[in-house]
Amino acid sequence: MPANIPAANASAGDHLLCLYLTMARIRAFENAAEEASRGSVAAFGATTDAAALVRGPLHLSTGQEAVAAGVCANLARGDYLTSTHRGHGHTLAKGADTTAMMCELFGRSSGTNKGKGGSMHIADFAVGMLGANGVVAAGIPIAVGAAHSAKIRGSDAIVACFFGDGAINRGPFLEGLNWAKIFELPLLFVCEDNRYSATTATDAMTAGDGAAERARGIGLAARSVDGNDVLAVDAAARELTMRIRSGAGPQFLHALTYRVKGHVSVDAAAYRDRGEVETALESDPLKLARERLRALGVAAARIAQVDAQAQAEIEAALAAAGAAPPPEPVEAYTDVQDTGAGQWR
Amino acid sequence: MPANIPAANASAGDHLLCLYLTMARIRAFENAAEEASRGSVAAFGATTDAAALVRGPLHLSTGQEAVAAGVCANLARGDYLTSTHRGHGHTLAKGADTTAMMCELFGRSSGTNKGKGGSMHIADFAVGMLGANGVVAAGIPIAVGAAHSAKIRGSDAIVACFFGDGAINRGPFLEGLNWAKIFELPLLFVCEDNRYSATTATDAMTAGDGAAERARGIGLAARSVDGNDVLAVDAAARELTMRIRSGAGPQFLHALTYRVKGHVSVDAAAYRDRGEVETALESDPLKLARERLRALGVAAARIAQVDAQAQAEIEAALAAAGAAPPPEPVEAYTDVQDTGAGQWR
Amino acid sequence: MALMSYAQAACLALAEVMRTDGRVVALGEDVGHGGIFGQYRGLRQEFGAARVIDTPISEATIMGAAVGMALTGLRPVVEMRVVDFALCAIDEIVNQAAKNRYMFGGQGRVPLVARLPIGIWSGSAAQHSQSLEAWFAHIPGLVVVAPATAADNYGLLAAAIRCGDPVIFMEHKELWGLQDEVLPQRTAALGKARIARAGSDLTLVTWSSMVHTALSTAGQAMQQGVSVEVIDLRTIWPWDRELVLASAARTGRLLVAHEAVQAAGFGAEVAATVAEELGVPVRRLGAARIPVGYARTLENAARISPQDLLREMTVFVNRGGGRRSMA
Amino acid sequence: MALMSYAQAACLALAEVMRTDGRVVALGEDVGHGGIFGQYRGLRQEFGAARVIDTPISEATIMGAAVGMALTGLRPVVEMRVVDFALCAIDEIVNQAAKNRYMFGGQGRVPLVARLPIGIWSGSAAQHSQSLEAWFAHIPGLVVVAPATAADNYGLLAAAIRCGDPVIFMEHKELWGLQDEVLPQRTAALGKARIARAGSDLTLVTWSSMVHTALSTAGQAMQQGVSVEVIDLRTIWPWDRELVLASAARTGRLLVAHEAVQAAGFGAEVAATVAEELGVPVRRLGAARIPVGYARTLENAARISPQDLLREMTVFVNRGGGRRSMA
Ligand SMILES: Cc1ncc(C[n+]2csc(CCOP(=O)(O)OP(=O)(O)O)c2C)c(N)n1
Ligand SMILES: Cc1ncc(C[n+]2csc(CCOP(=O)(O)OP(=O)(O)O)c2C)c(N)n1
Ligand SMILES: [Mg+2]
Ligand SMILES: [Mg+2]
Repeated sequence: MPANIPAANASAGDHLLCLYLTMARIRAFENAAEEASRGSVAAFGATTDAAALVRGPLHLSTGQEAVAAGVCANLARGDYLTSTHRGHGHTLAKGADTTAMMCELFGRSSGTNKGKGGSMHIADFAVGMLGANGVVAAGIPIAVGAAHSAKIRGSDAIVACFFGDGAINRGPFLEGLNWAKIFELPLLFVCEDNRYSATTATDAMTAGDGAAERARGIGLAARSVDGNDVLAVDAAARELTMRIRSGAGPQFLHALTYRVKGHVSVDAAAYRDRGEVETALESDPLKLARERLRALGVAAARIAQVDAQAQAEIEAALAAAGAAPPPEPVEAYTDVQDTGAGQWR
Repeated sequence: MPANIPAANASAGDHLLCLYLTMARIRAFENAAEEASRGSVAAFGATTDAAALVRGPLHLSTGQEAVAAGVCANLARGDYLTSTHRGHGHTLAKGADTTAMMCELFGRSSGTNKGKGGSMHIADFAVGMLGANGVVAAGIPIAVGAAHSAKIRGSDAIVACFFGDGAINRGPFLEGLNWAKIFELPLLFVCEDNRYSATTATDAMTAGDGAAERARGIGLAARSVDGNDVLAVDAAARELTMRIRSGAGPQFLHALTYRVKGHVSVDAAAYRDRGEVETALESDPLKLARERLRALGVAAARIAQVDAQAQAEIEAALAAAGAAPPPEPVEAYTDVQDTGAGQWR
Repeated sequence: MALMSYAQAACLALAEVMRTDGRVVALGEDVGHGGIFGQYRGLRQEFGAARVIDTPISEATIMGAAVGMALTGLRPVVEMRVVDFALCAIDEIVNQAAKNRYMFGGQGRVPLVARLPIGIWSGSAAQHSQSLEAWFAHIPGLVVVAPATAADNYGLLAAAIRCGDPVIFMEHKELWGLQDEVLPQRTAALGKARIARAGSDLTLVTWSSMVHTALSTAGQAMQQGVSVEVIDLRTIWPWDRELVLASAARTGRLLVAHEAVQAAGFGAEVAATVAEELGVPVRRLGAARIPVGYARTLENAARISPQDLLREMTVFVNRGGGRRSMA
Repeated sequence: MALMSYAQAACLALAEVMRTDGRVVALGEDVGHGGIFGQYRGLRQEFGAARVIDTPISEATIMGAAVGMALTGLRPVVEMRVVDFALCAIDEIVNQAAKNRYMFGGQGRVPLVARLPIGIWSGSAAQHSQSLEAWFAHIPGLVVVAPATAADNYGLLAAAIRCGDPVIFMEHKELWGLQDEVLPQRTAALGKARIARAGSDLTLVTWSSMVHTALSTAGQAMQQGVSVEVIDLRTIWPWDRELVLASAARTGRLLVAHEAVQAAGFGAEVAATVAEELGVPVRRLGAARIPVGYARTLENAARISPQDLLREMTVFVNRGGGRRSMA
């Protein structure tokens, strides 16, 4: 499916509706994935159920959809993106196929990764989505390399690099920003700040005034934005990507949002105040967008239609994934390496 | 030998003379080590001479002595220090024994490290000097841990952590500063900026306004100082260590100096302009200090006496090291680990 | 004697040591809330935030800071969650923790325990499933432990904290819930293996989660007339050569099985040693040299199944240790 | 045919590939000034700063960026100076470069060459002297190469750059100045060992710098009536099992010698395989499990001397492969 890039001449309502569809699709996708993952993994005291269709740790971006939608609306198909363990939203927003993604989560050979990656490694290189990553901050140097490569090859592709608020305390954050700046690479850093790193409130673990200030300390221009307001994210990303495309070098976007769910699907997040979550839900990005759409005069029925379209896509994806066959065991030995691959013990 | 900590009630001249002795000792020590290391290592096109008394890469801090002397004059024996591959100066300034250090460089069992470490791993735990390090920036997390430990143990020791301008581009720099700040540790970070990282002019590799600005971006208070002016370093370090001792948390000092010699003793530094070096030599820290001493009314003879004292110490160290026996081969198997140590192949 | 889980046994060991030794602290991501597997549950409440330290996501500095703590009078227990993330702290483990005592001529010591859980954790794919014990066995200065039971997780963790040198402590991610009887105050000795089942036809050396597969499979082999002696190695370095050599000399055959990739795995060390010392037939069974895939079929291809193990044991004994194909 | 040094041979290979393949770039610290061992000499002048890239001291990002470059159409050659510093980039090698192709189901490939020089470099002590080839052999997705001669450094480096998957290319730090005849345009094949000297009593498998010790020692052994076949493995993974097994089957004895620590070294893999497949007597000679010390006496204790090797060969052949003590 094509990424939802609003047409340049779209009305304000159509523009937002286009972004809203991306968010609705992510929300529906993750709700379905969560449902299919019950009992998927042992952690946080949960026990596993071998029957779970979606296996392993499942990190949901519920409540953070506006960041993915707003940023990716400003990326062309040929642009690149690197992501985190919480990457469904980025992948969908970059235009990956919903069915192929659901097949991947179900561990099918028709999945984006042929069943080899699952949620934590979701990727669709065909749309420039170079991969989720199970290692915090590990996508940063890869994004730097992709941007350096574009520069060397004289390509006009730019790169968007998503990471969490917890990732700014790992070394590659410093190294990657420094590198991007000295080589003036076409790279948009996006800190998707959902205020938590697993069970830990990130604030207490972070010295200084946060991601944007830290980026400035390394010489990058940085902007902060309300990450639940998809139009604000979109506008900021538009400005920053335009700067990058005009050769201004790397830019930094700090998007403040909130992790509505637990760290992984089995995490009840008992370590935080329920009230905090309820307050956060009041600024749910889909809810905000719907209010804005109504204010822009978009009919409730058109919004409902978009919701239904997203839901239908996911139902179709679920059906296809449920019916698709798992990889043959022999596929475990492919794509390891050409020289000296696989089978040898 | 005791560290040269000027007495609180010393006259300005005596105070500076005390710092000058430390610098003279470092200079004399490194000159002697360089002499003894001719042919020590193959790199930069040099071939080795198996007869070299000091083996392996030798990193000299010639021209940077004021940083070590000025900072360490504000450390008590019980305070800790971590260093870099270029650590002779820090170790001497912290009060390590010159003879034991020279023995170490000569690979004798009477060396500070029993001949196991050599120049790159010079250390004297007895005076709180927790080690030079062959890995750039690796001393930073260790210093952080030592400071965290002091805090946990309720000790009043503080820690000084030296690193180069090149090290601020490695991940541990970010991680360590962040950690020190969130736990408000008693830790003085000292960036000893000699403008080079091996053959590379660091400036071109460093985004932003440099070490101090970067530290501020992570929430630390930071000061810059002329690293060739030992009184300026001493004054800055006094202020910062006093703050640390009063519980103000980690502080950052950026000392600007110049690497007069090549990266290692065999490096002729052909990659840089000879004129640059000559200009730098005009602000040699020992030369500056001598001028200041004269201006403070200290007699030339007293200065010469200090120079002679330093030189005599080094001569004695050289003689002792030359005469000391090398470790027995069996010592290769000691201090590996207690459980499952050594000999087993 | 109490029935408890592998995770609870670790908590108990740590709590007991922390009660009697004020130098012991625990640090890592999310330890304050009990650890995501419950392996630190209750410790923050008992010992406070100064000793059960939540850290930023800074693996290199977690490990490096632990070295600095250990050098200056503390005994840190470091949590890395999975060995895969410890790859972000390898310099600190290998170049700093392991070499410090030696490099500085014994001036300092680094009594730290680094918990680096290993193993396939269902559906977690390539970056959360590795077993890298062979790496650490190769590094002078490190002790390497891989407990298979709750009792050993209790006893060996307590011993590791008291060791005085850096210990790489490798729990298995799929054993956290495993329950068995733990005898408090009984610390196990580092470096001592355990004959988990006696037998006469074949010595099977294994460790960690594979011990359980080995025990159940050995029962089935017995029904086929093959008597297998199962040795739970428990400590990978120093490994209990005496016990293994004595057993292999008795049975005349050695099989080493482990979940880790077979190529350059620790099984090669055991097999090579037995071949060198005794000249008896040896075989290894480890994982294919492939990353762990996500889909169940792929993940299973990266596992050693009970059937694989049973076949290997019976064929080995029946054929008398001859060649096998290079499949 | 030209006489050149091991370092020059690498320069030549890289220059030739860069001339014909615009996708090839080199990056690392100090490569712009020719590399501190001269292994990049002249390349900046010929190919410019955009393709011979000086980087900050950021090992993790050097390696990670190379992964991103490789995924998007370049073929990076990464300089790490010594394998010891590559420990600051292990996540990027093991979790990213090695697993990328597999984890993402073959969507991308990572054609990079990581130069990680190994070996004792006189007087450089514990943190600049390691030989860690066994680590990388254990990781699915990696090819591991360790050339012993200038000719092979030329031929294998060219082959590694063309490989298409990540190659860990381990030059030896004490071989930079070694000179031999290089035949331009002759790329060596990855995975193929070389019989460096034919013999009939004993197969000696080795690689990297130890090949030279083996060859000179084999000459001495011959004078004592022991005929040694020396195999230079050249590629550690995939290693040339066929050649080694055929030789060991012929000579009836296998000795593996390497500079790396013996415990869990790659020699264990070779010895275990030969023991499994052939049942012939095997032995290993690797370094003691100690860090490399600085003083010459200590450093020598961490080396395999020609005398050690000669003794091992002659005792092995004369005693017929029996036990040895566990000294
Ligand atoms: C290097 C590393 N350390 C630890 C982990 C375990 N881990 C997975 S996600 C996570 C929290 C990450 O927080 P943040 O970067 O804010 O991303 P978020 O989960 O909030 O999206 C942690 C600690 C990991 N995957 N990688
Ligand atoms: C992690 C790591 N990378 C590379 C090196 C090789 N190296 C040794 S010193 C050095 C330059 C360090 O520059 P700087 O931090 O400014 O210290 P200086 O040498 O100027 O004192 C380099 C690159 C190393 N020792 N460790
Ligand atoms: Mg977060
Ligand atoms: Mg410098």
